[in-house]
Amino acid sequence: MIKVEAVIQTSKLDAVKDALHEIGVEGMTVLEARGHGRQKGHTEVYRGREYTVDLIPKIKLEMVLADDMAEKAIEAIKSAARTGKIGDGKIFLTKVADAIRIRNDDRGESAL
Amino acid sequence: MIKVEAVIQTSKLDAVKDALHEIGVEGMTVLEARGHGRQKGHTEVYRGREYTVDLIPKIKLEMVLADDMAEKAIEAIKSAARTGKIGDGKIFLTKVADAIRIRNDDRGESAL
Amino acid sequence: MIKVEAVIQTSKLDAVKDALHEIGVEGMTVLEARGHGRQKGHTEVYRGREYTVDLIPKIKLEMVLADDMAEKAIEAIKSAARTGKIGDGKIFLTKVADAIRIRNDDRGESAL
Amino acid sequence: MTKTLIPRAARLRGGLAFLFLLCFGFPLTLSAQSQAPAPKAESQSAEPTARETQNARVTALELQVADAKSSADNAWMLISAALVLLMTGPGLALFYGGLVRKKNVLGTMMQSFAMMGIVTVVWAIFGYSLAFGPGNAFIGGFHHLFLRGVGLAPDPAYSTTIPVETFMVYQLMFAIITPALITGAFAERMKFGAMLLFLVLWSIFVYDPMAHMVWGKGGLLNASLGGAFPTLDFAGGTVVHVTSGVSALVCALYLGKRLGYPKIPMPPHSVVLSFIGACLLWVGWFGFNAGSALGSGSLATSAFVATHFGAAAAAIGWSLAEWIRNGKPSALGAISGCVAGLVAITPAAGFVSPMSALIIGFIAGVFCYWMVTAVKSRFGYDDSLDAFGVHGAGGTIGALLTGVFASSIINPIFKGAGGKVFPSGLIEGNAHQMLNQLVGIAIAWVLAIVGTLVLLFIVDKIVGLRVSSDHEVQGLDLSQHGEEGYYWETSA
Amino acid sequence: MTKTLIPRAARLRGGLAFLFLLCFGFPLTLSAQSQAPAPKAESQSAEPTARETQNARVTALELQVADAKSSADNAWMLISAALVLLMTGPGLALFYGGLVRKKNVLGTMMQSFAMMGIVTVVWAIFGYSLAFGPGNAFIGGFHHLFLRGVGLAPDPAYSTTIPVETFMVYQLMFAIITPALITGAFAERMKFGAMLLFLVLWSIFVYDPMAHMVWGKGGLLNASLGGAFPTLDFAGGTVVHVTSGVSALVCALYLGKRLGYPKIPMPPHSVVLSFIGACLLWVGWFGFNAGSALGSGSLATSAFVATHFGAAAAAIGWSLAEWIRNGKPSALGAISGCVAGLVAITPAAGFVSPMSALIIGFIAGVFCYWMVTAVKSRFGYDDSLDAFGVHGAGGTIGALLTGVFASSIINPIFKGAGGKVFPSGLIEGNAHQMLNQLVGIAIAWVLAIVGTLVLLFIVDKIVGLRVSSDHEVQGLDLSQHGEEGYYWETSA
Amino acid sequence: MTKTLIPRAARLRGGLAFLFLLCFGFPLTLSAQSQAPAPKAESQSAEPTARETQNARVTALELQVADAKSSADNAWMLISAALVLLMTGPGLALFYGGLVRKKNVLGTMMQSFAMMGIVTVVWAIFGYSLAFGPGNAFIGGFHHLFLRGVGLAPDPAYSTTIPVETFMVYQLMFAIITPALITGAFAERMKFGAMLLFLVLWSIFVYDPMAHMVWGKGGLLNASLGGAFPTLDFAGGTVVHVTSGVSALVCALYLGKRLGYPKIPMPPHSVVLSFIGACLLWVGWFGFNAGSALGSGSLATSAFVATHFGAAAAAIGWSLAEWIRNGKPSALGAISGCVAGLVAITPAAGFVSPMSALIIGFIAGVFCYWMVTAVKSRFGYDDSLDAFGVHGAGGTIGALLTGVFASSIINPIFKGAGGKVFPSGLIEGNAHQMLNQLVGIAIAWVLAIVGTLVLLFIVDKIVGLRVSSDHEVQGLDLSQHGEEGYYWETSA
Ligand SMILES: Nc1ncnc2c1ncn2[C@@H]1O[C@H](COP(=O)(O)OP(=O)(O)O)[C@@H](O)[C@H]1O
Ligand SMILES: Nc1ncnc2c1ncn2[C@@H]1O[C@H](COP(=O)(O)OP(=O)(O)O)[C@@H](O)[C@H]1O
Ligand SMILES: Nc1ncnc2c1ncn2[C@@H]1O[C@H](COP(=O)(O)OP(=O)(O)O)[C@@H](O)[C@H]1O
Repeated sequence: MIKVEAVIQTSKLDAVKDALHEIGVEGMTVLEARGHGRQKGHTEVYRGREYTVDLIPKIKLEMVLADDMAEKAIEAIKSAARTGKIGDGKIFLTKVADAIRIRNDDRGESAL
Repeated sequence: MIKVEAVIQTSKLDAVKDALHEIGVEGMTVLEARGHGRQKGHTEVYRGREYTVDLIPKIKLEMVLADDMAEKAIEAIKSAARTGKIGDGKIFLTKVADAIRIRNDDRGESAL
Repeated sequence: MIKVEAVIQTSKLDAVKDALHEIGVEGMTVLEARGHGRQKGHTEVYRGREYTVDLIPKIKLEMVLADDMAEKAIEAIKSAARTGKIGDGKIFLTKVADAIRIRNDDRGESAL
Repeated sequence: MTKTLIPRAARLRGGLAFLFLLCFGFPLTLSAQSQAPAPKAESQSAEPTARETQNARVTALELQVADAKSSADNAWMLISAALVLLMTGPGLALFYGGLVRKKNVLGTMMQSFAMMGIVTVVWAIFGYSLAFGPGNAFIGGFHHLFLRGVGLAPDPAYSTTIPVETFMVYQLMFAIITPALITGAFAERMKFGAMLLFLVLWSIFVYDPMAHMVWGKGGLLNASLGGAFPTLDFAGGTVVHVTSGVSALVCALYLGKRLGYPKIPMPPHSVVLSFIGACLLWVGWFGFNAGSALGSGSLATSAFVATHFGAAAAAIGWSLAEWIRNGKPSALGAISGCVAGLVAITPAAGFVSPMSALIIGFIAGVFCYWMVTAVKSRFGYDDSLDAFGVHGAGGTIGALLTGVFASSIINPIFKGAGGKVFPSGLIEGNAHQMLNQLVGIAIAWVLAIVGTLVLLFIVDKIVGLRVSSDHEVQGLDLSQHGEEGYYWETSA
Repeated sequence: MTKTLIPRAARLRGGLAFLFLLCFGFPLTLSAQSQAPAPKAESQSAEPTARETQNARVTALELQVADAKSSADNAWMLISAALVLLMTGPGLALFYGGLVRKKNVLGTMMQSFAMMGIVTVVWAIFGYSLAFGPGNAFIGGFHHLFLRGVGLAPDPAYSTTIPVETFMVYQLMFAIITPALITGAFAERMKFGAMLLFLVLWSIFVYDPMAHMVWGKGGLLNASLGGAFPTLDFAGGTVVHVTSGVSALVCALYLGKRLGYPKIPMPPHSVVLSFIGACLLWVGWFGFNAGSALGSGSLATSAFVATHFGAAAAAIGWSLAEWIRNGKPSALGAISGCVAGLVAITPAAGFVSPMSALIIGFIAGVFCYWMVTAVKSRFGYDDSLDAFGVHGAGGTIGALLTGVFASSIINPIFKGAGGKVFPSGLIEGNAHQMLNQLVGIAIAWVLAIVGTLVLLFIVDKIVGLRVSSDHEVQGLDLSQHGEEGYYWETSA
Repeated sequence: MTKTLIPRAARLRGGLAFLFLLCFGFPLTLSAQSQAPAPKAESQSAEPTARETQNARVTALELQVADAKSSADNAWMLISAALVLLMTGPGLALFYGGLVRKKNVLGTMMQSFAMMGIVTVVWAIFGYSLAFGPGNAFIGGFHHLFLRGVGLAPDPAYSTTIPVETFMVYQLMFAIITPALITGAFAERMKFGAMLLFLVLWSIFVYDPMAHMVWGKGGLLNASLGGAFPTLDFAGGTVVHVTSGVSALVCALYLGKRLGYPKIPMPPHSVVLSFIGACLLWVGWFGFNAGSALGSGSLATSAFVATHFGAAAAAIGWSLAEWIRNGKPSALGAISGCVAGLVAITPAAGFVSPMSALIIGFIAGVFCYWMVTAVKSRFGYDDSLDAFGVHGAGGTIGALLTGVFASSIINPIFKGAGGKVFPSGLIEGNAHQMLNQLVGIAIAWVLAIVGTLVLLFIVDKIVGLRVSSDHEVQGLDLSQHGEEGYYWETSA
């Protein structure tokens, strides 16, 4: 099994979710995050004091998939999340040793 | 070392924490998350506009453990977090290459 | 590629970010977290009812790096995040199978 | 005639219909008000002699003076009514809303807001009539059904200077907040529909009689209109706080604890909201207490000062107690203290001196702190937001201390033949008054306990009181109202 | 003279300069006020005979009575003015601010707040003069430029008891909130600069004329000063709500939908904030409606009671409709309902009986619910915060129902020779009044539509109305104001 | 007698005991109030002749008129007092609370709230007596200890129409907010206990004398009661804002910067809260300034209008400056501007024309913007929430401009023999007044600097001013009060 972690623009969550549904990926966990990278932040001014905000709100998606689903998911995410602008985000893949469904004792791929 | 990631019902955090204490698991990191899966969401209506909320608040637990602790931890989490209803969540296992304690230079299992 | 996950004191985020910049680590994702471990929590009293808060606000940093950067990053984080007090946090290392840049189809280290 | 019309219609069409029916009721109310022209200045003068002219001028003046005085008092009473509404919404709604968990914030605020709507309609139809209309020693009648006869002339029984319609709407604001106070006891676990039904019945069967007994014409406990047991209650220590607070305790016991209480921590989701609410309560309470002078004369000043002093001293009392016991004074403690003081000074304001107000407030602050900490945990009931600990306890001690500190110099309420002023309170030598206060308190307690038990039982049978445990876990906002208090996600 | 001075200067120095110029304007305004000494009591007595002394005393009394009456009414009008300001800030700002997404909260609140600043200055320079100064049937003139002649004596055309300066500042508060109401229609997508320019022009070219027609001396629709088509509008159903609500619809159509509407869910980021705002609107509205009696006599009481009853019944109406249709009444629904009721009762308060107010409110609650749900989704325009659905619809139905329920017993507005009182509304038999109401409503609709279209077109050409799509995605707070509403991160 | 009793008792029992002691003090205060029956109407007539009857009627009328006027003014003063309390809680508490980091929100709000409690008690015991009791040119005495002699009759020195007890409680509200304003300077780093001790001492040794000098009988700077250097300060530009603002600067310098300032960004955790606070400050300020007319006559109207105009113009001034300098006007800027304008107009309201108010406000807005940006960063002190930049700077410039724009037509304060009116301000030709204004300002600055330094030194020695750096990092909410402002976690 593979864990796909994707950091995307906050405004793209709905689009990505839909894209994943279409290829049959139902299970996922979503986290609010802030990102730092090539994308420049913005400055805010409070009573003359200027702050450069270089941590930009992002959405982090995590989904554990059967190996053969990984590439499909990556494609779906890419096409749905891409705006072409710096800051579109990243996808990372990691091997997962095992998965357990808490509700029943399903293990492995059947737990996804 | 193994990283145990568990996504659970928000109301089960305290129970799971206690269960882990009992088997001697102290260190863990908790994240607020929203989950998507088999569990159906709910609908909300604002001035006649209906929204289907299919991202349900969940708690994500992360703990890195010595290999021999993993199974014990899984058992503890399962028994404490289980309600039997769809949405109870998942547990994922990943191998961890190394761990460092920031306070002192402990590395490996002694850093946990 | 290696994923470096660091859980640090909330007040150390800026320092760590700067330290990482200096060694050329730009890309990272930041998450608000709560931690549990050796560090004792505190108690709060609301109308006579006492609560022990044993989940302490922490910041979780995630960055995927080329293998040769990992050690440098660990050093930078340690020196910047260390106060010497219990609760300074941990760093975990995990192997990453692949990385994709959503904006263009960069893969692998070139995507970082 | 309307009297007979209504029930039938109600039977026929059910809850929704009655509002339209009011159409028929409304010509009556008009003709009623026609009996009530506002005082107007006039000056007739037919070929006047000097004296006649002057007579005319003086007569005109007398009307104009009455008009000016009426305008002055009316201005104060209208703003006071607005202030008392401010206490319920947003005041109390925020105070309570901040104390619950995030998932219940809207449900909790809705409970107060609903009273602003439904109690108003009930009051207009017959509530006011039951509380302040002519009747017996325990309850008014249906004389003022649909506010018939409640027009723009004063009702001398209550005030000679303001339109009785002003009095009606001012009293309505009290009728609104009183049931809302109870909601603190069953927070986070009661069905919205059941809550509505219960509190409407409660306001009819508990509040209206109590208000009539203490403030209504011929009321059993009415101190200014010669009741059998003249109880001193300037602005509602017994009528508002004892009744609601004691009923709250009954509710807490009847409904039982919240799931997981006391094991699971349930800290306030936003003391900040509660803080805003408490401050608005403090400010609004000036309308509540000083407005109860029913005019802006010096009695209003006395009540205003006592109110402020009581709140301040109680905030200090509670904070000191907390500081000594926990080593830290908390913001939640300070605001809870000020509310406790405001509750306790409510019956006393307008009867006691500023210094007495400081003492009453301080005592109430410490006493209520002890009630919501020691006593509550001792007995283990889940009075979730301490409606009893603050309002029941504070109202009771306040009513007692009113009997102790009431001063005939501040307010010569007991007069004999030839205007001879009798002492008011214990310190002045009127020990007997303590008895009257006890009678008033006792009646309030009994009425509240019995009434609440019966009504809870009935409502429980009809619709059931508690939400399902699933709904309780999910929270009232989603389960009862299908909405959420906050959307913090950045993905919108 | 000032008249000629100003424009030239303006031409010369541009926007910023004019404020300093006022220095030159200000001696004039002083001399103006010098014509207006406040009534003072005096008592002359030169070797008095008994009669003379008494004459003197009576004369003195007459002045003192006038003074007392004036103080009473003035107290009420000043607090009413404060209450109406409270409606805009924080009331409306919170009501709207809570309904938008987190990233737009400050931008939305700023739109209301900006009106508190800029409309005030415009009003002082010529706005008041255009609305309430002498002029023709459609608009006032520049007689009161720089508030010249607006001093501390009453202007009998408007009130004989309060300083006209009080009247001026009270009316200013209306001029502030009216344009602010429109902002609900173009929320989350309009440039701050464009919004400023548009609303300032709107207040000059739409609000001022409408206010003049309905309330100004010689106004076409003025019912109390003998206008050609006497329209009953006690506190601004047409002037405030129809104009702003209809203009809001035009704005929504002209600017188009928000990005992703209606596909992307855009739930309120904090119904809690909106709840606070709605409660403050309710409380403030007492100043809005009862203050429109321009004194604290019994008419103020009528208006006060009608206001409260209308709000309560409408909250129930909307909630019931929602309960029936969705199975759950929501907090957002209840507060939206109370606002709808307050809107609808605005023209009627001061003309109708309490019972009629209940009916009007209930109808308005149900009607506006239907407008913002069925109608809006049917036509699919993005009136983002329902400024039209609540204010346009509520104001229109309220103005109509005023014609139906207006009662000469509550307010004998139509008088004949020898003070003979004529019927006011339809139910009393004055069917003709419905026509006048329709005329008033029609004029408000036309003026709002035409005026708004023209002004939007102009502003669009000059500065452009909408923010770029990048800025819309980023949110108004960052793109327009360079700040964020909340910093929840723990890392600070 | 009480005088001697108190200190001993205090010595004996310490802080807590004194409240109970008041029991002994309280009979005294009663007998005091007994000297003060409220004006009542009566009509005696023993076998009357026509004339006698009329005499009686006229006499009765004279009393009734006085009563009506008193009721009118009292209504306004009571609501004004409530509005000024609203400024502190929740107004200022929210304004400041929103500007700090999340971890300090309760601690910051508590600093304001604590003043509502403790200053009230001190004021009741001797504070009022020190400020407004008879004494010398610099401070009152202990004549009114325990409010002895502060009853329900007017004190002609301050007002002939309202009970002096109303005056006392109204002034109390000023005494509460003034020290609370200072807390903005040492936000996020001062021990709660030290803050309490310091501010109580400050209110005794800095505020009370200053209030006495400017407003008290025989005060050195009292313009209406013939002080040596008549300083025009209608509502507290020097007494409230200069003293608190300058003391704030001293505190900021004495305590030093917050950890990490200015390196670490410390943005406001919720501009939304600050926005609510600012709006409530604006509304409450009407009570602050217009209430300072001590009645609801036309002078109140003048002050009310000036207040509103000053706030509006200043919001525009600050926003324009920001717009020009940063390219964007911010919500925080707009609300800061309105507060700056309210501060600057405080001494001027009631002396200046509406147009002058616009000018004063605009200048203050721009000036304060420059102070909190350019000047502050130039010198690098950490006046965390700009208590000095807004109140110190705004109060000073306001006091100066009062001397410039004060107009004898708005308020003929300087009168000669036979009521001849002398010019008030510079523009009217009274250049000398600028000198008096400077004297007043200078005294306020010196008193504030010296007093604050001494008191900080003492308190620092006794309990220490700053929290430990661990506590500062943890935040005041947890370290000082053992609670948190928000619980957003879903796991509850
Ligand atoms: N090496 C990395 N490790 C973890 N997260 C990263 C890394 N690089 C980028 N990110 C995440 O991806 C987001 C977008 O990256 P950025 O470099 O700004 O744009 P792009 O992905 O288009 O090059 C960042 O905000 C951050 O959250
Ligand atoms: N494949 C997955 N990868 C990551 N998280 C998942 C995955 N499947 C489910 N989850 C998480 O587990 C939660 C519960 O899963 P769900 O399918 O709803 O119920 P159950 O686990 O009982 O089958 C989801 O809300 C989501 O947060
Ligand atoms: N085994 C673990 N797995 C995941 N996170 C951990 C683990 N142990 C500690 N942490 C995180 O590190 C933080 C600090 O750990 P703690 O034991 O309190 O102090 P220290 O790291 O100095 O020993 C914790 O709050 C928690 O967030």
